[in-house]
Amino acid sequence: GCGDAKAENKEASGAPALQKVRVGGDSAIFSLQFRVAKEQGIFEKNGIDAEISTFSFGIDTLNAVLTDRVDVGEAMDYAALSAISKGDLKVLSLFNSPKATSSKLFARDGISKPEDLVGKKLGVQKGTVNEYIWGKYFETFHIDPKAVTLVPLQSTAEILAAYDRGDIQAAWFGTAFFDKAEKIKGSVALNDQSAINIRTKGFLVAKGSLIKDHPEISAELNKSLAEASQYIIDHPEEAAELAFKELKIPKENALNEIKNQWEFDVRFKQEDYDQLKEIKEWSIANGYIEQDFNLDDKLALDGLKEAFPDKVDIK
Amino acid sequence: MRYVRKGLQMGIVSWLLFLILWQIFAMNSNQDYFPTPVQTFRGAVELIADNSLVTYVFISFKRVLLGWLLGSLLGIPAGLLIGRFKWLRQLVEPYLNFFRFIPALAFITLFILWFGIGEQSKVILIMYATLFIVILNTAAGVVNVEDDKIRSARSLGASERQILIHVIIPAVVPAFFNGVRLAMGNSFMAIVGAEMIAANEGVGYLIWTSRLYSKTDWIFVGLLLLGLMGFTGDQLLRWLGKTSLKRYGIAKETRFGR
Amino acid sequence: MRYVRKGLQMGIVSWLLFLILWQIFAMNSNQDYFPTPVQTFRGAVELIADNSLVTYVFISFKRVLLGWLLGSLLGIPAGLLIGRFKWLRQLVEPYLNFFRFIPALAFITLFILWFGIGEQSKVILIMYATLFIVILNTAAGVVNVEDDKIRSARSLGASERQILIHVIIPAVVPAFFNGVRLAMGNSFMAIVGAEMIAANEGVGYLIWTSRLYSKTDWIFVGLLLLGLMGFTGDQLLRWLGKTSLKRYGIAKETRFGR
Amino acid sequence: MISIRQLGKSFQSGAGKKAVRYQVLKDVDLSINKGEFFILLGPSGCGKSTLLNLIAGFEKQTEGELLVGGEAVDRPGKERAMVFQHPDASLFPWLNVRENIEFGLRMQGMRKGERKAISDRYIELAGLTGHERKFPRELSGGMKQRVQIARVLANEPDILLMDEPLGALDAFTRRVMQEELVRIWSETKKTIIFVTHDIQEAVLLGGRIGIMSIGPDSRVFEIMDNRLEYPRDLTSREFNLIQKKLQGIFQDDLYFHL
Amino acid sequence: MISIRQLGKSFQSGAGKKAVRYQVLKDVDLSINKGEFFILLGPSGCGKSTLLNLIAGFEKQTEGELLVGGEAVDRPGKERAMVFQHPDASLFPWLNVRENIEFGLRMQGMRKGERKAISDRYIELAGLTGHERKFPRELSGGMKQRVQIARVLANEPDILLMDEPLGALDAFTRRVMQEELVRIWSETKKTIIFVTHDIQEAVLLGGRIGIMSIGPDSRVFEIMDNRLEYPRDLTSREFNLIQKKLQGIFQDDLYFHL
Ligand SMILES: Nc1ncnc2c1ncn2[C@@H]1O[C@H](COP(=O)(O)OP(=O)(O)OP(=O)(O)O)[C@@H](O)[C@H]1O
Ligand SMILES: Nc1ncnc2c1ncn2[C@@H]1O[C@H](COP(=O)(O)OP(=O)(O)OP(=O)(O)O)[C@@H](O)[C@H]1O
Ligand SMILES: [Mg+2]
Ligand SMILES: [Mg+2]
Repeated sequence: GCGDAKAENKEASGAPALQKVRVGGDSAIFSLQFRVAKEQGIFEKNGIDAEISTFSFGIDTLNAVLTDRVDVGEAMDYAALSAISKGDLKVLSLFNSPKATSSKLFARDGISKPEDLVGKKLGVQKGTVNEYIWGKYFETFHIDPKAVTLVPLQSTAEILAAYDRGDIQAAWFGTAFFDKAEKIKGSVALNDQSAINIRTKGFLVAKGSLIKDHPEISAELNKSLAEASQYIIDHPEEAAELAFKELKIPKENALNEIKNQWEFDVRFKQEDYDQLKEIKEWSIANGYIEQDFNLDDKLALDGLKEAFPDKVDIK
Repeated sequence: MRYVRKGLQMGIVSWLLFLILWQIFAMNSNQDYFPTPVQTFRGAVELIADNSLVTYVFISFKRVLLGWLLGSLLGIPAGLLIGRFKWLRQLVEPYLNFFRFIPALAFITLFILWFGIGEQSKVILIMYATLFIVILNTAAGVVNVEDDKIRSARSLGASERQILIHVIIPAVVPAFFNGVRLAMGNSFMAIVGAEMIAANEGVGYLIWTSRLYSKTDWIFVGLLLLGLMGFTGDQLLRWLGKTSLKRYGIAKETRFGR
Repeated sequence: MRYVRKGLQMGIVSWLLFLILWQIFAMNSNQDYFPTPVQTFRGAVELIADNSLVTYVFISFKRVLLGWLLGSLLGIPAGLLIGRFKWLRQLVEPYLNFFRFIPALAFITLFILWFGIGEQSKVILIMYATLFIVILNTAAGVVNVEDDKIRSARSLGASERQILIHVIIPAVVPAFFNGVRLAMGNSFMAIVGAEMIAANEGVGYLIWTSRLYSKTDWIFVGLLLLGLMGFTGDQLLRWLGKTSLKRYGIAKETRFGR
Repeated sequence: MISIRQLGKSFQSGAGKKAVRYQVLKDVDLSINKGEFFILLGPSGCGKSTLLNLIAGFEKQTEGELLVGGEAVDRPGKERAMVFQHPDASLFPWLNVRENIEFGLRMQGMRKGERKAISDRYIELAGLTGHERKFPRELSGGMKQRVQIARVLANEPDILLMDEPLGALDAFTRRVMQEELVRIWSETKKTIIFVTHDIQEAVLLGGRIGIMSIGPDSRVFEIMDNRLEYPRDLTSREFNLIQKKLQGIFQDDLYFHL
Repeated sequence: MISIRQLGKSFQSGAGKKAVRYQVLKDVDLSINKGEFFILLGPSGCGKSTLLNLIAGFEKQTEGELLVGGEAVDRPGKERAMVFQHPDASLFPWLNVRENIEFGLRMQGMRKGERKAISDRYIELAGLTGHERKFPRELSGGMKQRVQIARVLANEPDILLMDEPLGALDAFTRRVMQEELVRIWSETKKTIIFVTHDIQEAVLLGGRIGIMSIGPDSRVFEIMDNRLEYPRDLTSREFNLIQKKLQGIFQDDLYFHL
């Protein structure tokens, strides 16, 4: 499309040949590293001229990659898999993941153990990793998915509202919502994600052709994100300020999330691979992914390996 | 008879042309994102096979119908009163011209909070989307009733109440018929938003989830269904208007079209 | 003068009443979901402080204006032609009454696909949302031009082209003015959708992101901004109509309201 | 009954810099007694309809005083019924001929049988037999006017304001209506104010004939008494004398320089 | 020029089971030569306007043949100009008096200066001096009609179809317009078909006078030649003779049983 044409022009004219990359980020802290890397000139330093577009969810950024509207996107494992099953996408690294404690399952109306969920209404954000977490949760606690009602809602605000009213009896909330969820009468935190022994992970995904034509981009991107991670850890206040400025995330929420919810770390380990594989299997088994594919074909870890040899360990 | 047949032919011509253009267009695009009529048809068959298509259409139609009906039933008397009483008009008009620009979509969170995640909030959302356009059209109709009609009714001894019932209402029928038809368009706009709320079923839900999973053919099925439902509803409404409201001059309003 | 003053008073009364009702209502609700006017005001101040509020309003308004203008510029001539030529009407009408029920919102994914994630797809989405209502109103206006006017123009020696320019267009001005006003409402419905999916600026985005973090006061700021922008745009349009299109009978159209 | 003193009426045409004021009536002095058959005679455009509208309370004078039954007229009242110069705006298009004529009776709660008896009579009188079930748009110009007259006569108001009611009728129908009017007036002693530009008609009907000067600044500059017995003989010497006298006034050059 | 054979026209009123057909015209035979001043005389509702509409090509006959200049009439043509019975629908409300009168000239591309010279003349003739800048809604009933006549006369069409054009005018204005009509006709030898219900007017103007029977099934049952020299003297013996003869026809009981 027209984006490509523009990219080439810039390439030709710029003397210090910066690589133009169109990046899609979601509108939460998940994409903070991108924003920091851009604002702090980290991308530029690594030879990348990044143009960031914002979408609602990670899955939207991958859809944009699929349709060639951006070159690079981000998504949690579950959404990432559903997208890479559809087109020529490559996973470049795991770059940001929520801590296990960052997401808690709250329940109300006297529910005190997982088994009590049977027959209840539960809030879910469809198409996001939230859907997988529930699936996994049912598996772990031997709850028949047919014995509960999953109520799809669009964003956490709606989930909270429905939960507050008692229209749903349980839902997962992120750190930003712990206070509000706790305040609701009869509401208790049942579990966090450690109970089901998974941690959702955020992956950096790029258009396959981009990596094929410009293999160096992967290393540059990963270096930038790693550097941005360090910056965020060192300067949480500034990063939160940026989150407010760029994304209109309330500053206190941003700070809270930076400190407590996210682990900014660029890597790709065996456990990460295993988890992707497991989710893939699960998605196929549950019909969320129609076409099986070879996961290894979808990985392009050379760039990461080149930048941080010790951060990649995979057979 | 000749007209009926000709009109029919014309309709068929239109749709054939449409299918052909679609096919050509789709064949020249990436079909993952722009399915051809055939692919869309296959998508529809999938959905029909597990019975969800018919259920979805039925459910969405019910919601639209209910919300639209409530909106109209509320909007018509409100519009009549607002059009009739100048002080009320002056009081209420700023709100009307303010709220009509706040789309139903922006209210989703609040509506869940106030009305829950059940049918209620969906129907109310659709009602909200139809309400303003019906009120505005009706009120404008009332304001534009020819003075001479009201004057002669009054000098023929009609009371204010009788003027409302026997002059204003009949004279306004075309205006509110028009409003109600336009409002139906808005209902369909709202159903897509409404079914993003906590819905497990419905055409809006189909489009929404298909979007998340990038099932473009299903998105297309959803779009076509919305169009078809709207088209059918509109034709029904027009037919009703033509037959039962004929003496109020609806024929003229529906003259645009077959 | 007296009327102006009185109207103004009435306007102020309306808004004061509104604020009071809001305050009472909010105080009796959970303020996490329903902030009071004061809380909303504070939220607005936060956003004004870092300049984003003004930028957002500006950006959204620009999008709405552009899309709406394009939609109107496209819709008016299309409506004129469709109204004027019966064969064209018969050919195109099925589409019109089909697509007008497929809401812009449902097209978001496809529009991003076709037109990218930049301004283009947003503006086109808004254009789409305004197009049909403008076409329909204009075409209906054309169809309803009194026969006697066209007949006398023809017997006074006007060519078909002249009839279009000197009779149909002036006679249709009130109808398309009305269409254009209604369409503005639809633009605001579309902007929220457009800015939800791919944008990091604009009032629609503000509402969306505030939802992610349940910042209800900011949601309210967004809602109020939409209302205000719409209200302002509408008043502007009405004023324009009243002053520059007076001789075409717009005054009557805008008679509903001040 | 009706007392008019120093009455004036002006219209503003255009707005802003281009505004022009037209003084239509100026210094009109007139009093009309209960039970009078008063004729307003004057050339086209002199202000006859305007004066009638003022008496009816449809418009507000800009100067002077206008009392009906001792009270200032500020709004239409059911004791004053108007037959408009153009029937199009005042007939109810959703009612057929019979229903239009029965409208006033129905408003007063008269039962169907009674209503039918009365409307039958007026339908015959107005020569509308056989057309009872036609709607106004299906009538000829003269027929519409006859419906309007029949509707008002059937209702027997205290004061009848008639604006060139018989202008559009052929000689025969006209004669029938004139006779009926005289009959009704002599039987019921209603007050009738009858506008015409036909001198013969003026002499045939009127007890007093008010002659208006050419506009602008029109006024009733002479009132002629006409004490001829009813029914009047068009061929009688006295009749022709009065007619000649009136013609003399209008042919006088002086009239054009009043 | 105009040749009418076995012409019939019926209207359907109502639909479905309640439908009634009214046969308005039946077996009308008439031919009118180029340059004739032809009068159509008949009582209200007999079908005069209907016949004129057929000749103008505004409606289609249901039976028989209607040729103008040897060709079947199937649509309005610019050689046939109509002065409508009611001017409201045919005047252009967005043009003022002068602009309305100049409309035809402007369409033919005449320059401003020339146009003004012509319109000035007709404005004076129609007694509209001083009202040039008024818009139709600001005119009296008679003034609107005068604008319509002036507009058509200024345009000098080949065939003038005039439907009771002078009915709403006072005697004086009427006389002026009649004289002007005769003058224009004698100078330019246009064909004029003039509908009236006024016998004196018929005799004053017409070369031949076609008398229509009372509807339904109306036809032109007699054509009277009138060879009097123009300008005609209302008081001459010959004039009165013809007038009497015509009156005789309408007063004859036989007429009502034709
Ligand atoms: N709304 C208006 N604005 C400006 N002028 C007006 C308006 N209404 C009426 N007039 C003017 O007032 C004058 C008198 O009009 P009116 O209708 O009373 O005349 P009339 O005596 O009834 O004439 P006719 O016999 O032709 O009906 C006219 O010159 C007309 O142009
Ligand atoms: N659309 C219609 N539907 C049914 N009947 C109609 C329609 N148009 C006209 N008519 C009937 O045709 C007859 C003749 O009407 P037309 O207007 O030609 O009369 P006219 O001679 O011009 O009378 P007038 O002198 O009152 O204008 C009337 O009886 C009328 O009711
Ligand atoms: Mg008048
Ligand atoms: Mg007629």
